[in-house]
Amino acid sequence: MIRHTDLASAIEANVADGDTLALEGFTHLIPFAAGHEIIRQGRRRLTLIRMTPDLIYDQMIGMGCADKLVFSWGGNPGVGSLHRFRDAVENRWPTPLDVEEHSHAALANAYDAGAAGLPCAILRGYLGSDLAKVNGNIRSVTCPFTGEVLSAVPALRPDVAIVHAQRADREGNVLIEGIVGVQKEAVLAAKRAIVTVEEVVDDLTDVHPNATFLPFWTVTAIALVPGGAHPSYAHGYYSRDNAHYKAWDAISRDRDSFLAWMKDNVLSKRPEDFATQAGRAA
Amino acid sequence: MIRHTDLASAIEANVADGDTLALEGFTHLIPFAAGHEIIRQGRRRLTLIRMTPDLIYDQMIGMGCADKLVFSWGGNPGVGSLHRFRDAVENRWPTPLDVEEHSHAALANAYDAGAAGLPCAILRGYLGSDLAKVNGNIRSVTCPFTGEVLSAVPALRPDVAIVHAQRADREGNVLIEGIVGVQKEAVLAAKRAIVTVEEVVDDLTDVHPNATFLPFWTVTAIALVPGGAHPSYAHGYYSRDNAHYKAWDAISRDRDSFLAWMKDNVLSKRPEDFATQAGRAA
Amino acid sequence: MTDYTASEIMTVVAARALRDDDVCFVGIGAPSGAANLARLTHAPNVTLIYESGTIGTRPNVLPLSIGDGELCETARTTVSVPEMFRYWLQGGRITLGFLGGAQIDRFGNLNTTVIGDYDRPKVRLPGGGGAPEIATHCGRVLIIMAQSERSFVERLDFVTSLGHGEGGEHRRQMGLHTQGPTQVFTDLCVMEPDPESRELVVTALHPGVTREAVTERTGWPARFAEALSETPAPSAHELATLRDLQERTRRAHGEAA
Amino acid sequence: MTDYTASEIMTVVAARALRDDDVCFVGIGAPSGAANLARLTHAPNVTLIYESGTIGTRPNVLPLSIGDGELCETARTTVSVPEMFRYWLQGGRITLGFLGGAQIDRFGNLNTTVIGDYDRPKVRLPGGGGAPEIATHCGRVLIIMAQSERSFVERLDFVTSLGHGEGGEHRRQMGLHTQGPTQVFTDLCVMEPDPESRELVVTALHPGVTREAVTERTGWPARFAEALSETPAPSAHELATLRDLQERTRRAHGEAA
Repeated sequence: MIRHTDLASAIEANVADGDTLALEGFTHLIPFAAGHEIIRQGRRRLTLIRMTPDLIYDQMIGMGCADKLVFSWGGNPGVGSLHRFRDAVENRWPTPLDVEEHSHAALANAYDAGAAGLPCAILRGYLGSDLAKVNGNIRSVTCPFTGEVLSAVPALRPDVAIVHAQRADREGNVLIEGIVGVQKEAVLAAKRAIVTVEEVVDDLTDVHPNATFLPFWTVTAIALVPGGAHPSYAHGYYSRDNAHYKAWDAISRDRDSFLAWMKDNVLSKRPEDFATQAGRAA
Repeated sequence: MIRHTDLASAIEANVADGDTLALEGFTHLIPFAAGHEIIRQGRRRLTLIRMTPDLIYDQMIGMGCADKLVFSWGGNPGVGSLHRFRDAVENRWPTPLDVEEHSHAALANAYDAGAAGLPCAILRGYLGSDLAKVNGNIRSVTCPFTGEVLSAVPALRPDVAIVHAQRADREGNVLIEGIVGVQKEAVLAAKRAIVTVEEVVDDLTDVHPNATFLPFWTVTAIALVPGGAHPSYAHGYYSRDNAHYKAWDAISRDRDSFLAWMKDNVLSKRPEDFATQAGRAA
Repeated sequence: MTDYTASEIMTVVAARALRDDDVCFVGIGAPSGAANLARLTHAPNVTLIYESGTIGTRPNVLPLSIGDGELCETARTTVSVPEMFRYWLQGGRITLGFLGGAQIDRFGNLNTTVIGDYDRPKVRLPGGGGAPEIATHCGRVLIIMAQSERSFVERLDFVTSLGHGEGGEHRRQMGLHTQGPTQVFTDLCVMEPDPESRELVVTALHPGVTREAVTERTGWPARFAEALSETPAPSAHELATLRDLQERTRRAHGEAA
Repeated sequence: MTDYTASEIMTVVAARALRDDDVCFVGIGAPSGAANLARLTHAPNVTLIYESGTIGTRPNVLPLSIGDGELCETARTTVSVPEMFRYWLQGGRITLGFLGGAQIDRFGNLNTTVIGDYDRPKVRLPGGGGAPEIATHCGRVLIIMAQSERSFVERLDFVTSLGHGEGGEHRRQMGLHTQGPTQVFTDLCVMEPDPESRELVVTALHPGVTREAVTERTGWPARFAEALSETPAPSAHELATLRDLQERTRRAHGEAA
């Protein structure tokens, strides 16, 4: 298998209509370039999993890629609503969107269980919350030692996990530093994993022994996409574009302005354009 | 509370007869100095938890500190038996020893569950093994989604966790690097935590963002004991004394030679002697 | 220096409730402002934790998101998100949680999920995020919400996060040993649960606020404590520190455009 | 160069069973020697994992323990022990496990717990350690054990780790999708499970070893494959590499005194 490839080939080879996808990155290292490539390739009927759908899933939902969303917090952080997500749930535009809604704790545990090869996760969760009433995937188990009733959620096992990372080496090992989120869990829980990176280096021998590290044999494809997390950010490379997150509120509020923005900034662009967008030299 | 203290005071204030203790460190960073101090202070009827009892618990068991051992692998790594452990189980010398025996996977999960505030851990474990027949703390739960029967073990919640670490700062934050084992889990699962360290530094601001780090408010007492892991080792400070591990086989095989060695090397020594033993300047 | 906004006094008064030895799980928005104001004034040693995994963070500007780079760069350590929710929150290591919501009821239960019916909502809100478990696992919970009849409601459309449930010993009966909401800070007043019924009672009015104003903006029959006090106005130091922080924040977020 | 010990040929033949793309969970002792010999000869890219959390380690000398500093210093990364057992082993990321034991039965089940009765054992052995889950979660399992009638027994005193259970489709019926023991390497021969019954069958004799010698040192009626072959003797390169490794190891462990 060719591990190092270009982003378009990586998506084409690994993401099919109807797949279950997890594009992860908890505020940090959100794989925007990969999401845009999926939109350009016109994937449909995807089940999208993300703790925080963020702008990337707002865009994919608004462009009609998804028919189901598994999530735990669907807002524009510090700004307000995700208008495309709301429009899909409230008005079924551009297409109806099923939602499976959890808490952060439950989804984090569900990724952990997926990585750990378990069928489900148990947690002290959802106590007194109505979420368990509207989500059939929130069940319970009884502790065989104390009799305590714990919440249970199914392990997440996406077909494809997609993450953005700081660096990969030639062999295909990947390094993630800073806010590491649930990326390791998402990759290890998934059948296939695509990683976009800021940089490819000769080797990764000089890193901290306990850094978050994905060995080459856990990764299906790696694509070099400098700036590929913009308007999210890459610790050590570029900062979060908070102004863009604020601007998204107005862009996305209206269907036409959203579609116009997507045409200019996604459909007619290429992965290489992210380097400029992130304020870095191409 | 005085967080920085000397080892004798830390043990005296935090370890009582009958307590449940976890001295952890997976081959690396085993808190030998703390174990020796517990022996010198004559603690009795302890329940000792460790994945690998190693020489430290062989010594504590042989000196009559414990009446129960919770463990998963009780050998001298790469050498053979732990003779004092065997003598206690096979011949009840110097006192009978209850054992609660698990696999590594189960104990690692049990520490994890303890740190995570859960009453039990679930794992795909013990399949086809007789261990579940002789240990009433190996039970099962059924996954409410797939119907799969999973093993369950109770979470570990020691009264005291004791670990050795490379560095602490004045405020009491602790850094562990290299083979990090289950130390973070043991500390977070325990009611009280004692940490011995190679070095106390002004601050720990220059460390990797994702290094294993225990904030000061998770630690009860810190004692500076250079060399305090010898004959185990401290990554970046000194190596494992493999020759001593080999020599232990002959020392410990016989009750009298064991007692003589303990008298000369533990009962009549002080924590300060570890610096020399570890081959470092005092 | 009595010239302050309703939002400023809400933040300042909430900040005062943090203790120097608290380990605080901070949410974005008003909670983040209040928590950092506390750190910059009377609680310099408070440990601030954001759900992105950053522990002991000391941001120079307020983050826009829960995971801005500033949080990691100034943190003592950063752990993975599963570890944050498993070892630190569920593990009982957090003394104080901060929550807000679109709707609150008289027992401090919160709705951040939907307005209207869940399956065909009038307004789809962001959802629970960390809140359902923050509400049950933190030692105590502070709530910050601007007050209106629309948000302080007789009955929630959806219970996202537990407050005192149906009141009384309800939390205890569910097996919880944490305190739940101990104070609600609004732009008008401070409310605290009655020790027995756990119904929220107004214990302090902000300077110049009348009982009538509070009653009018409360969707249930507002109750007032017998010993109703007046909130001490923000001090010059509190206000200056808050405004400096917000001004630094505005500049930082604007510049990133 | 036909001058080698029984232990050497056991290690060399086991080493040959590792593939360059294997991810191998290595135990201390003979497995560690065999796995590193493979890495230093035909499988330079093999990933070696030790249960201490070290992933992709390339030790210059053999570790005495599962967690010598050498392992971490030469590893690509080191994870916590819970992560090792949860994400990597139970997560199904390990293609190959190496086990040994005090007793083995004809279906490759292993005892490393006790000789005699569990509650009043004649010999208290070290116990299971990682083995019970290595046996079930690795893609396939190799077993290395010096052969004797005392260790290759009709009936185990205690089943610590599952091999093929009671044989046939037993593993599959338990819900396992991993292969279990695929080869047993002894100082006399190589055994492999019969494809149907899963009983261990001798498929190759080491040079100079007779069927009678194997039968004598097997506690059950030993079976031999129809196409019984002779193990190719260790090559000069294999032996020299193994001896260099062991000599470096002896020097390193001695010096630490």
